[in-house]
Amino acid sequence: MPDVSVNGSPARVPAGHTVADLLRAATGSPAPRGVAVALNGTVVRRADWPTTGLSEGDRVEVLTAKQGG
Amino acid sequence: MPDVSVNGSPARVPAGHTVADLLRAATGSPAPRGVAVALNGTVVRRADWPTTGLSEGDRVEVLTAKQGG
Amino acid sequence: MPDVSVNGSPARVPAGHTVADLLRAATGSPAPRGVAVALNGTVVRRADWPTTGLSEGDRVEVLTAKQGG
Amino acid sequence: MPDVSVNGSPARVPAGHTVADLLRAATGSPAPRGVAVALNGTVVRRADWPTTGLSEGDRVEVLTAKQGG
Amino acid sequence: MWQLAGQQLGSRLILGTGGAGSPQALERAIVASGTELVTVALRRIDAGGPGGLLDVIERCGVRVLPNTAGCYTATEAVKLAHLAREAFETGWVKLEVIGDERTLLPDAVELLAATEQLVADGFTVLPYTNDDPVLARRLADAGAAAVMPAGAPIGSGLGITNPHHIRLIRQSVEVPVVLDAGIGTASDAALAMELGCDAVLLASAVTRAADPAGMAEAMRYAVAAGRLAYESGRIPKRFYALASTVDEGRPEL
Amino acid sequence: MWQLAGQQLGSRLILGTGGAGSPQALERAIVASGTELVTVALRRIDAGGPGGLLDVIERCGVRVLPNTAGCYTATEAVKLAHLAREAFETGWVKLEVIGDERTLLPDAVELLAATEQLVADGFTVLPYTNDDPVLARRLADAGAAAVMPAGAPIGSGLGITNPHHIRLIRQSVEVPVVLDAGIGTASDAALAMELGCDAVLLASAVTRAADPAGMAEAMRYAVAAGRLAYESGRIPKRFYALASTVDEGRPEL
Amino acid sequence: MWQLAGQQLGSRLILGTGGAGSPQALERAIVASGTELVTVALRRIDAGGPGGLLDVIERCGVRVLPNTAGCYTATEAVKLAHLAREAFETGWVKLEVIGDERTLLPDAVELLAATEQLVADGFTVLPYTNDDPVLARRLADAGAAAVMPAGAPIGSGLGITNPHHIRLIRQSVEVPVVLDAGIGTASDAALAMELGCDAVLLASAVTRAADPAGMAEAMRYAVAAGRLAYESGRIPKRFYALASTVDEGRPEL
Amino acid sequence: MWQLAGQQLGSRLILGTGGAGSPQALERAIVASGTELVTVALRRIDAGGPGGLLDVIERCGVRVLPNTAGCYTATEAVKLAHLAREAFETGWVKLEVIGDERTLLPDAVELLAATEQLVADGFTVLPYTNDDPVLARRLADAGAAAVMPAGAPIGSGLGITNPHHIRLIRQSVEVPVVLDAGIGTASDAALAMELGCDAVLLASAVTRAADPAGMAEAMRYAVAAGRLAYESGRIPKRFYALASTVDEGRPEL
Repeated sequence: MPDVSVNGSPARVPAGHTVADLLRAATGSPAPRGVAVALNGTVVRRADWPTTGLSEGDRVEVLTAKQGG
Repeated sequence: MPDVSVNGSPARVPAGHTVADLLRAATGSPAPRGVAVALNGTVVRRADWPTTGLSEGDRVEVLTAKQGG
Repeated sequence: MPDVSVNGSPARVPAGHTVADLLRAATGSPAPRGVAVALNGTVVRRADWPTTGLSEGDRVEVLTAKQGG
Repeated sequence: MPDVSVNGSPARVPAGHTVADLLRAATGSPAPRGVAVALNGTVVRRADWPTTGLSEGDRVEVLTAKQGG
Repeated sequence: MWQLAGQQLGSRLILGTGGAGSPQALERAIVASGTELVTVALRRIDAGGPGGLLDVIERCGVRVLPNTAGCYTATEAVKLAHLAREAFETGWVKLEVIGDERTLLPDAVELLAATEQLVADGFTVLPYTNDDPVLARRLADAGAAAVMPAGAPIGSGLGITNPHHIRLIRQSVEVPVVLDAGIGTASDAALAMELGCDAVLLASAVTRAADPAGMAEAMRYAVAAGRLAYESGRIPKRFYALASTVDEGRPEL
Repeated sequence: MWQLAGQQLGSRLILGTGGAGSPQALERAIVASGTELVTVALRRIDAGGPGGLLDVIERCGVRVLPNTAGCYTATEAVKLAHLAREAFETGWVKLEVIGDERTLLPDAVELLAATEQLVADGFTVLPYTNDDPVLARRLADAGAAAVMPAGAPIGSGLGITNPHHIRLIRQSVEVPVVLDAGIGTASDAALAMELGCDAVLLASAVTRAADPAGMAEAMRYAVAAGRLAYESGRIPKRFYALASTVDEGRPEL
Repeated sequence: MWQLAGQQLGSRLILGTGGAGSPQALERAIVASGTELVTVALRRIDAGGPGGLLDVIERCGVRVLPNTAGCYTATEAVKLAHLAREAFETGWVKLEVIGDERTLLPDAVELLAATEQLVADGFTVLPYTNDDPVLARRLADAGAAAVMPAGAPIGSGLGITNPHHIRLIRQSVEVPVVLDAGIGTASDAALAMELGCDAVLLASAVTRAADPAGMAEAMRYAVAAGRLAYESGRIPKRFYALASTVDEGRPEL
Repeated sequence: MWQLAGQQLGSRLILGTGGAGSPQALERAIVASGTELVTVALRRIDAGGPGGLLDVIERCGVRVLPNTAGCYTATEAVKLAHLAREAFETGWVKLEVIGDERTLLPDAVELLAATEQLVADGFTVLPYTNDDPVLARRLADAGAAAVMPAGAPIGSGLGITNPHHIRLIRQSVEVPVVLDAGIGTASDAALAMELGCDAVLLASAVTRAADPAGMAEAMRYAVAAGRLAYESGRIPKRFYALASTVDEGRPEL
């Protein structure tokens, strides 16, 4: 049960949890449209979401479109 | 045969000549559309054209629409 | 004892009172520098101040320099 | 007798000629006021003018004040 | 839609016909501009008759607004207005009484006198005036159906040299304010509308452009744009920036 | 029609989505503006999921241009651009690298560095820049697909504070010039186009107006007007007047 | 040195006395300004007598120019001018006939009528006018000794809202042109002189500044600077740069 | 008095020597300007020796500020600065690194690099910069002793094309701000000071005027006027008028 940070907040995820798992929990879909994910500051390609596991101390950013100029 | 001035140029018109006669000679119509007539500096109403005679020394201005700002 | 108006305020002056008398009462001098007088809306020349009497109902304006742009 | 370039023009100088010698020939003084010298693109300090010799192929720039904004 | 002297008008652009290179170019410009009202001058008839200007205007289905261009006195202008009424069967007149041939700016005293006379004679008087708010109010008080201040000298293309005065005029009168003269390009026309003008009158900017029909269309859009902006409540001016993108939710990368 | 990075676009207006009061207001503004391209930011997802912004954009049938708003270094901006490419499946990016939080003006050095990196990474880079013609040319030389100079600070509504520099930028680069930031009202947008810009990008002027949809329509017309005026060859500016009505044929009254 | 109505004057600055916080502050400002001519109003005398304003002016050794501030008709203004002549033993008058209390701009018709009357009465008439070149010429034709156009409304500090009209006025009359009203700061006064004005008249800009004496000195220098610049033949404006340092002789480093 | 890099200076005018028609004209201009600091370029010596420019400067008793005009890279500019230090025995340098030969505007990236290097080499660096507030702050952060933004391209005489940016620069840095380049006439220089600049640097405006000494004196007064105005607290701008003459006590006539 690694401790990670998701969008700046601490979270505990099951061992073996992937990015896709995280997204499913957060949005209902393992590959939501209009979403990007950074793991420790680096983009994780959409294709790699199902296979990218989360480890202790990982910083995950899950981003989507907001109004902007 | 009075001597008159039409639009600044001297002209001789038959005795008894009216404004309407003058217009017919100049434009083909005794009451052309879009035309106004001044006799000695004063407007002659359209209705009075057939009955307004020209006298020696009269200054007639026959005016129509030109491009203007 | 005619009733007059001086600068918009009612005043009663002695009979025979002149503009010069009025000025002496108001300013201490019968011919103060930098002052002009209007009687019923018309200027009274400085030279005429001693001889211009006030009558019932006269409107007197006594003016001087004020700051102005 | 090395061949050098002085301010972009070819020049032949005596063997052992120094920057100071060059300046004397050019300006009448071995250390003229308001003058700077670059040898092959690098400034030569004033103190080093008498001891800096010129070699074959050297590019010398002798500069002074001109009107400038 | 706006009202000028009781007439409903869809377009807020009034087009002067002067300066056009040919009747064809003029017709294309009138159509492209979307205008419903065009000015004409009254001049001596040519040998060939009344000429085709009225035909062009009729084909375009627009109204005629005669002007008194070239008059330097109230007396002249009043006479010319009466002649125009006779020629075009309209009591509307764009009243010009010029005071100076270099600037073609109006003469305030003569303009006011002519306005008073023509109002008394039953005309719908639309005076071409300068940008003096006091004169504008006096013209309106005298019965002018609108006031039409110059943004800059006729044909100069300098735009609106004193926007502050145009704003003051807008506040000084109840009647429509028509920016007349000086417009050079589309942003000038849009600005006029943003200052609160009800309409724009222009001629040279279109007729003397390299492509009159193209510029006429530009002016059509510019007037619409300026009016919409005026009505839509623009943002205030700020010295510093105000972010359009919120900072909240910015990731740590 | 114009081309931006090989794409045909009908509208020369790019709309920023920031500042809108509600998705409904935004949608009405997008439709009224006629735009085909809107900017969006990338921010942390809310509890409820991706939210409806992309739905709005999809309904409007317009393209998405992600920005890197809020980044102060090239490194940050480059990372955010990569994330945006992943999220929106587009290689286009409005590159913002801010140098000062009060003015939100870009940092020239960081902006150029980020442009170079993103071009190398295969992006279509549209940098938000200041109005320096030299920097504009260096951005273009570095491979930017357009340059997008600020007319004034973001959200300030000050318009184009230095039209001379915008003209110089237009002459300095071959790529499209998009006036980005500072627009307050319709005449500002028309002026931008008259200075030779290929398009205008604005957000606050529309989204924060009292009536966003009305102002969006105003901007649509303003951009069209300014472009038409630019193409139609405006009249020269003259110190004196030039009569639009000929004097010839003036009657003696 | 310049001439106004036959009088030699060294200073091209005319100072209005209105708005000063105290006689002391006024006196310091008059001295610091270097002016030789100050305006005063005529108002009802207070209980205490004529008051010290004339004493201040006398101590400063400057001439008095009475105004007709507050008059709305030619009749009133003419009467007040006659009273001023009697009070101050001068035939000079700054003629003000106001047309609107919000803008305090003059009424063209009344102003011209009053000018004609006062010239007939032997006055040296210096009318405060608007920036209409046609009215300026008519005032000069009527015998005004100078024309004094407003740059902007009195006390507004907006500067010269229409430099083009000031230039046109300078060309329209032979008499001196004095920029009167609207000046806010030193560069406004310098600009007035660069436009060809012979002098500047201002009050509020000095008397209501935080430091009136400091601003008076600023205006003294500004007027001198602007006149010198006008006489010294400024460089033309160029779209591009022109190097001030020659390229010739640049080293290869 | 003000301080530049620890030096007290009485005059806030820095004069460029480029463009003068003759040494005599230059000398008269230097004297008339009241400056205490003049710029010079470094160029290849002529056959006849160092020439008389330094003699002129010495006779005038003013300090020398060498520039790096004509350099397009940081490397070149750094070398030239070192040569200038050797020639003129001063560590002060007006740092120019040009980015474009048409506008002669600086290259932001190269300018910052050169500033960093020269500061490290112990110079007192006075960079000629553009009007970007962000770059100004970065130059100051890098150790520049002042920032010297262009008002407009060198020699263009366009004045201050973006006063808003000059104000922003004044707020962005602690070091002195010297308006450098673009000044055309006296009111431009006064405006620069009113915007908060500590000094003005100009060459062409004086040296290429019809009467250089007259224009130099104009600039002397203009800079003094603008500074005094800045310090004296100008009146606010108002939309309407504010009477300078009180209404109270107005007579009934």
